Amino acid sequence: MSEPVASIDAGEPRAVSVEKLDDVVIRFAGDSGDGMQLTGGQFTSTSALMGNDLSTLPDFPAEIRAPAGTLPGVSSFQVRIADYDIHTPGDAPDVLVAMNPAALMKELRDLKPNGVIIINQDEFHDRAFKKAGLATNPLEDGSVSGFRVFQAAIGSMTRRALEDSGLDNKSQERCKNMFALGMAYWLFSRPLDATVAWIERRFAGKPLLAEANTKALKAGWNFCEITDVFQVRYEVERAQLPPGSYRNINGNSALAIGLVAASRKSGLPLFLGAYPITPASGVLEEVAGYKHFGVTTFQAEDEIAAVCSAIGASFGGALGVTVSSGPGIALKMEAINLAVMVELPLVVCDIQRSGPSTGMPTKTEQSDLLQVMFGRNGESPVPVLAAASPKDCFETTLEACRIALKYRVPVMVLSDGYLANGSEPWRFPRVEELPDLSVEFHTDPATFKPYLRDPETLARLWAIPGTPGLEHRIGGLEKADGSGNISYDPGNHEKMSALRAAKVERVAREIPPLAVDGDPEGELLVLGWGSTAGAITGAVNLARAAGLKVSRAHLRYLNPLPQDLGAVLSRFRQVLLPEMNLGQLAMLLRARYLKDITSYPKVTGKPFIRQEIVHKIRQMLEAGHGR
Amino acid sequence: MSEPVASIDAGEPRAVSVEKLDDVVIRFAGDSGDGMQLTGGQFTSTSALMGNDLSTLPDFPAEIRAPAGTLPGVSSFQVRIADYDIHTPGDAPDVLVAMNPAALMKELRDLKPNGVIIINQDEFHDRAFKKAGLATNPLEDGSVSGFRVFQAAIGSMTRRALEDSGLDNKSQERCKNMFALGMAYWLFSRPLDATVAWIERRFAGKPLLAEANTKALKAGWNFCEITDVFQVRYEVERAQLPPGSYRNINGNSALAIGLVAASRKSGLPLFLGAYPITPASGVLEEVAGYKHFGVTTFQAEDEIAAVCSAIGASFGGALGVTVSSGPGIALKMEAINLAVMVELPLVVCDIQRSGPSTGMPTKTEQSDLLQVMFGRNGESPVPVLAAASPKDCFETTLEACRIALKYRVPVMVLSDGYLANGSEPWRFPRVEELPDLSVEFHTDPATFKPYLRDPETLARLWAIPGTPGLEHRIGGLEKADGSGNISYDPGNHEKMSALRAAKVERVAREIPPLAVDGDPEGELLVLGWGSTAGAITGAVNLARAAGLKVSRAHLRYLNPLPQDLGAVLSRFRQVLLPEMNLGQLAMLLRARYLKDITSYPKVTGKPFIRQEIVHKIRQMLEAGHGR
Amino acid sequence: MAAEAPVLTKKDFQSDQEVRWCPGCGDYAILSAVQTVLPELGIPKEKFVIVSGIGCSSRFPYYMNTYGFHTIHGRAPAIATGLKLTRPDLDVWVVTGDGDAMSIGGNHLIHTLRRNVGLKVLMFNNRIYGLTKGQYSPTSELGKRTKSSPQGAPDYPFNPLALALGAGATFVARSVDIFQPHLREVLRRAHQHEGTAYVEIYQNCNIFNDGAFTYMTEKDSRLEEVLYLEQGKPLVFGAERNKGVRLAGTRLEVIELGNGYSADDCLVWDEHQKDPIFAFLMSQLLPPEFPTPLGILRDVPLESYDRRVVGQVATAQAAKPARLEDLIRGNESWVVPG
Amino acid sequence: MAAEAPVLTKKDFQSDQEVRWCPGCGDYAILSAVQTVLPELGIPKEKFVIVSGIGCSSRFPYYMNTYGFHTIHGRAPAIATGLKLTRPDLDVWVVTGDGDAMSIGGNHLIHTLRRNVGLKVLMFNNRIYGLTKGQYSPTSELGKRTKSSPQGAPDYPFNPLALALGAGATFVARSVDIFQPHLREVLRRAHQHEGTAYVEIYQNCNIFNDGAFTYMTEKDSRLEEVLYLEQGKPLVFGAERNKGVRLAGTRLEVIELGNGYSADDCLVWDEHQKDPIFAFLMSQLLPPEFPTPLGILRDVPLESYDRRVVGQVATAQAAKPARLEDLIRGNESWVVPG
Ligand SMILES: Cc1ncc(C[n+]2csc(CCOP(=O)(O)OP(=O)(O)O)c2C)c(N)n1
Ligand SMILES: Cc1ncc(C[n+]2csc(CCOP(=O)(O)OP(=O)(O)O)c2C)c(N)n1
Ligand code: SF4
Ligand code: SF4
Ligand SMILES: [Mg+2]
Ligand SMILES: [Mg+2]
Repeated sequence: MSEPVASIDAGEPRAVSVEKLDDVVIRFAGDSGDGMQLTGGQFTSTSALMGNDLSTLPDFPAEIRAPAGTLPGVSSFQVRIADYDIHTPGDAPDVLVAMNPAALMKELRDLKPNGVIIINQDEFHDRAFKKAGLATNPLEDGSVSGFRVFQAAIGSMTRRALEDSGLDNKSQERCKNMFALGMAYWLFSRPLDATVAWIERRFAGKPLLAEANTKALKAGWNFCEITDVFQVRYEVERAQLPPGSYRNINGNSALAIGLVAASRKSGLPLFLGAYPITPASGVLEEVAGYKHFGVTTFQAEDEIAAVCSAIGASFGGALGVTVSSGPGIALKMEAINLAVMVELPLVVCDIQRSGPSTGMPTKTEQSDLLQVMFGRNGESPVPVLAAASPKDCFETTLEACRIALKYRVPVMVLSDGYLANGSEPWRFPRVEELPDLSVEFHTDPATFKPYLRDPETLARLWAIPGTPGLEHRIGGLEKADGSGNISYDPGNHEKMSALRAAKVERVAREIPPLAVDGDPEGELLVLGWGSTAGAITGAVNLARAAGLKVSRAHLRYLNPLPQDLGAVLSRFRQVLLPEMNLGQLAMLLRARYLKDITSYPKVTGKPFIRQEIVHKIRQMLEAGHGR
Repeated sequence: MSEPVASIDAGEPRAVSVEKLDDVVIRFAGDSGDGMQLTGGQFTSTSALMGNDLSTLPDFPAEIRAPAGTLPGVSSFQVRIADYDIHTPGDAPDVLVAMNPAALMKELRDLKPNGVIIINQDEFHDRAFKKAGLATNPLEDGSVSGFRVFQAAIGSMTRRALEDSGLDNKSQERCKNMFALGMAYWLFSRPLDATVAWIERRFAGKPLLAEANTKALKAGWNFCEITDVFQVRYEVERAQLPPGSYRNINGNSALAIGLVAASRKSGLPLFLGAYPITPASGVLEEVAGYKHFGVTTFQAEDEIAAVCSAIGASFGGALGVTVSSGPGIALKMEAINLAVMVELPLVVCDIQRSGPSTGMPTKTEQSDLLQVMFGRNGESPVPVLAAASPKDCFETTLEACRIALKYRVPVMVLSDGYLANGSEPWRFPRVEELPDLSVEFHTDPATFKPYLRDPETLARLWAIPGTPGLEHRIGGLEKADGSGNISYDPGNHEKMSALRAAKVERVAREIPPLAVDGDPEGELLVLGWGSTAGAITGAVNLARAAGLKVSRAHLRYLNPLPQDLGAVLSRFRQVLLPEMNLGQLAMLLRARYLKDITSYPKVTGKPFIRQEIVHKIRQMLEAGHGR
Repeated sequence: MAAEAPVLTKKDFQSDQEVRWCPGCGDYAILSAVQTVLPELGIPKEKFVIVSGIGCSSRFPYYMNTYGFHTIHGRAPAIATGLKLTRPDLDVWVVTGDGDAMSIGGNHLIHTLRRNVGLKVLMFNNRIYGLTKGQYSPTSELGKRTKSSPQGAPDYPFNPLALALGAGATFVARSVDIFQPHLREVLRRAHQHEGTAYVEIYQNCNIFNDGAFTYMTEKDSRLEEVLYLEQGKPLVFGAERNKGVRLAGTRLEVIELGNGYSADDCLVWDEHQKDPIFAFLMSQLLPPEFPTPLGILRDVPLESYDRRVVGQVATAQAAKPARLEDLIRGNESWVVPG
Repeated sequence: MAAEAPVLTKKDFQSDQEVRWCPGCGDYAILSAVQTVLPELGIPKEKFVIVSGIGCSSRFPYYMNTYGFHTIHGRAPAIATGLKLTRPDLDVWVVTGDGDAMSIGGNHLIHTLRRNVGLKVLMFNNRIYGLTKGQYSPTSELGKRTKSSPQGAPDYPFNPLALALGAGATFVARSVDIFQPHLREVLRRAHQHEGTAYVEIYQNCNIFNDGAFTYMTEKDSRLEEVLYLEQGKPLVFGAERNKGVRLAGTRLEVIELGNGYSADDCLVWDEHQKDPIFAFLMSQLLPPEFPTPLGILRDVPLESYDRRVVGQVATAQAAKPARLEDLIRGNESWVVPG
């Protein structure tokens, strides 16, 4: 072939030099068939093993395979690596790998000024421009001015490298993501071995494919080594993370493992009833692979059957769990209310996505808080916990299971699409460090009444079928306290309503005091919940670095709220509450504390970026000073 | 027979005298098979025709036919009649008609001191005491001391009166409620003719039964006339009600008729999709009888199908409506969210009952407010209206339909078991007085885009299938404003979320200023919503009569709230908000206005009684003065 | 013999709750039959669980002195499935009504049947919504006038047995509330079946749909109107046993025996036929043209869903050690030294 | 002739939206068949409405230049029912998948079928959940390994045709995405049916369940594996037309013609048999033992639900004047003079 395999548009040629970076954001973008999720995942794993701190943000199209080359078909994976403790996948990429014109055009707007673009030049031709809806070649029409563009014929070079691989053209072409990954590894001075090992695991039994992928990976690396396509090479040192054992983990995995851990630590078999839905399906799929832990998964006919089966399992003495996303959670509410009434443990995980209705299923949002708080008929209080980061899904889930088992209540766990798919290094605990969740079933007929309560937790006795002498009936009708008989007595209903509320309130006794990062009092507190934790932490750090005085706190417990939250809020003149909704937690806090919380809503389907919050902090501090 | 047919325990015999009452509360109580609902209903109709103001409170057992003679089997009907404008069925009965010992014992605790009890003495024997769970005869063990007890052998006298009726014993016995009604008519000086006419209508085609019932009614009346069982007879004059045409109506009927009226005034066919559930089934049953109005009713396979069918009907250009109660509403939420997204009119009526879960299905509560506000995934605002009294169900429903059609949104109507079954006189409007609800479907292809909006209401164009040239697609995915094409654009989602919220907020422009009854500012405002209106009005009137200074306001619009509500609240130092829940509206108002609303929660399955509220008013005023 | 289970009696299965159905309701008879059969099964009382939905029929668990769960409308099969999957040691019975099972709960019912979950499902068919006071149900006849269908129901009813067979039911039977010995025998047989046993029980609601089944329950018409299915016997019925059912091509026919026809011309009943064809044929015997078949329409052994699910867990457990530390650590981990 | 409707073409039914199924997906072929048939039906374009649920298949309406409603998962039949009851003038088609129709939407589907609502239901059966990326569906084979069933699906699948027949379907048919002439003919026939027309369309999901139907779609095996149902013709199949299907007692059998058997021994197909027995027999022809029947399994005329419901309204309107003032006034009213 006579076409150039690489051409360099980046100013004067220089010798390769090594530049040290403390923090860099890379986004891999291509067609959904291009394997960008795998590429990003491997870059992440390798960087994790190298000891960087990191954070990732995958972004899929809604379609399974949108027409190749189109804007809706673009799939991207952003990863930020740093030599220090970071909290978000980064506001804007420093480096964009764009496998086709659609990917370039879709992602370009996010790129930092003077950022690096690596282009698969094979895909930059008229047909591709048309598919991407472009009238002109973006490389020539000024679109990329202000960026540093590197072009390489990634596709054709891959095919050339695999000429003798025994694979057909299409399969050869499929390896081009490994070629691109090899280039990225060279550019960021990463070793290939972890990915080579992964390729071997993944294509075990398919030696041709394993070999081809490894070859493509190395070819990409060698191409950079040999051709001088880049004149600079970057290094990002390992981060100074607290000592311990680490792994990389995404939110859905952390949640899944949290469930298994809760089962182990409680001694109860885990039962997960679920119906597939984006972005929650991964939890079912992952737990289905953990059957060796004595776990039962049930792919139900719908979300109602899913939650009902979990309630049935709880009745029998298992740890009953269900997982879904917004529309599915809406369907489960009637049954969750049954669990409230019969006072059985149940854990309901809501991996939130952008709504209302079907909304934007692959996009993130935190807009189900009020739904899980209030979406049931009657007075129906339940504890609500939210995970702060991918790894925190583990601990939050474990804690939710603990509360459900101890207080015999359904507990809602809020995660979201951003946490579910995003990943970060996790300093994982040793099994011995995990809390003991063991429960006791009642067995003594002499002291048994179905609605006798533990005076401490107000939990009712849990007596499971099969226990001789404790035969009893429960159900959704109002129960007489103690006996559990059906009761229409007005006073009893008032009492039971109060008991159900008090039981949930009692959880607050166990909530640790709210940790305030920064001064414990002052002008401005930025308060967050759920997946905004990273962006808020990052933003507050940036603001402080810019000399602003601002404190920060994060809520895991949304119901009940920490006992000292009111006191904490009262110590700040202003409170800023960024949420990926239209102010749901702000409403709850305003009602509870009559404090004029400033809501900072965002509903774009995208997580907050730090600069947005920094900007708001600055505004509020200025307004505060102007007072 | 030698047994006495009536014996009088009421002190010294006196000649019959007529006493004028301005206000009296009568409760008919008996076994569920005893026909007490009919008896009460007839007493009500007759009193209404006599021009009394009145208010009723039926109370059924949860079982269809609980075992005869037991406490859970007691069915009662309370009616209050007055010669002035009243607002509740009364706090405590003055007169109790008890057809058996269970009825006596269940209702006795509510009776006013020195109240009148009329006993069916045939049922006071050992077997009956046992069924009612009594160890002794309540007439002899001191239970009824402090009351004025009148005994009559109602059952045996009825049978004797019907000896020649040609009916079997059982059917004769069944007429004893008419005998009791006859006695009540005598005691309260009511004419028999309306009930005689009603009997004739009801038993048209069954002349034996018609005759027997009439005979029993007259026998009861004659018995009092002849035997001097009562020495006093009461009269309650007609009330000074505003001039106009009146009828008696319960909440479910008013709601049903409101729907038909909305259909007529909008020119759209009414489609009601529903699945039976207490206490909402009556609406479906009643509307099913109105097919001559071109109304379609659809008894769906479940609540989800019910609301979905209504959405389908709306899509086709009908007035789509669904009705249910708490558990059923929970099931509808996912579909209501679809209507939010596709911006089609829909009316959802929630006839609330006591929850959570199955709860106490035959008891009342207002605890679905937060469910209808927030029980959907994502940001999903909908207008919420609540009816204040049985008759107000008409106007509130009509208004809900108006808003749904004008703004193209699902609108929630809150009623409850108390309103559904309770009745009061209604000064009904003339058809010409009803608002015009007509809508225009879009027909012009040149100016059509599915999500083009009316700049005033923000409603999108409504173009119905069958219109040439306007073929288009809608659905639950996020839509680009204007074109209605699927859009994952972050800015568009933010814009559409804001638009959906703004559309609902715009309704506030049409809400009349909040009417404050009493001083427009001061120490204490009692604020209410929904069916507490009567009790609050009555309580405030009582409090004022006792010299207390207190104002009152009532909310029909719960979302959006009246534009001047914040200003009104700010004019009072204290605000008391009685609700049949644990403070749901109070929470919303506290969050919105940061005002320390005092919530007065009640969850007993029973409506407020005036004295409870008066007591609270007194407390708050005293605390206020002590400040 | 100290370990031997105590002999149980009907009384052991009666709870202390007052039975609150209407006097005369067919539910009483069914309760009595269940309370009679359960003690005979040789199973400790605490191993029984009755799960129900909502409806008059669904009040059933309160009256049984076993474990019981009165759940929400239509969802009993789903709740029972979760229970049975985690507690296959329990004997789980689902009690439901025609509305509960086939209106709101239709989806869970058909999925339970196709999966063949080891549950005994007793569907009390009174062809009406009892608890909500008399609206028509999915088994009410076309044109039935009820509160919600003043002009007559516009819906064709389900054929509950055909629906179950179409969904893949492996055990399908029908009996009648007041046919006590027959009902008891059907219950025993249901209990013996490993997978889902679906039993339709005709039940008289004397308040809202009185006499729905008198055409076949009255003493004098009973023998003419009922076809008792007896394994291996020809399909013969009638007080004089002078009528039979045969298959002519792909059509069913009633034939008069004696007029050139004999019992040999009748179909010979086989409840164990592997495919559901014969059972489906029986489900199509509808009055007034045909007698109403009672008994076991289908009883085909098939591994239950719970056994398969539990088996998968056991296989996984045997194949792989379950070390929580390994799961937490994952495939790739690294150590940051202290 | 000015009033005559303009002649419609396939193009008229193509919307301006880019089709976003995976390249090679069977949905393209079905879209093409529908876009070909609809213009032939002599109905103005604006009278067509396509209602779908959620799934890859349910994206269908976006690509049709008719009225369309992409609703929520499983609920399309319920939404379409409301539409059809109020707008019987419209030609309403429901497009759904095996998960949408038979998992979450199973209840609405069976109730639509029993009521016989005048809807055309096209169920794209790819035996997988496509949109959520490859979990097993209620039509996936027992033991199928998918993301959510790493040890193989423990569920027995539904037989979609048997389920529909059990629910009382009056029109049941099956075709295949790539058998275009056959599919088009089935669509035409579905359209002619007054009540619910239920059409199962085998559809290849080349991403998550590629080749699910190749056993019968491949050119060389097609004739051996497919039994085309032809009205009035014996059930004969095979490249040499040397095999047939007969009923032996209550059991189906494949017979080799020529070996003592002829076409006369085969069942003669009758899609119009009033009871669903013959259709149910066909639904039991399952591979590998039997050929897969394609075509119309049942087509029995029965008044549609919408016609009955609309008829009741008309009857009521004819019987009684509808004066709103009378309704508001009720039976008993009185006047308080001014
Ligand atoms: C979600 C929900 N919808 C509706 C109801 C009201 N409801 C209770 S029982 C019932 C029908 C009962 O009919 P069936 O199952 O036939 O039982 P039966 O009373 O006839 O025994 C209905 C509609 C409810 N309790 N919950
Ligand atoms: C209430 C709800 N639950 C779950 C989902 C997720 N979901 C979308 S499509 C689908 C299954 C699709 O399968 P099928 O109907 O067979 O369609 P296909 O994609 O195969 O054409 C699921 C589970 C959803 N959107 N809504
Ligand atoms: S209403 Fe009918 S089914 Fe219900 S308890 Fe009474 S008789 Fe039985
Ligand atoms: S995932 Fe399967 S069904 Fe969905 S579009 Fe792709 S090939 Fe078609
Ligand atoms: Mg029933
Ligand atoms: Mg599918």
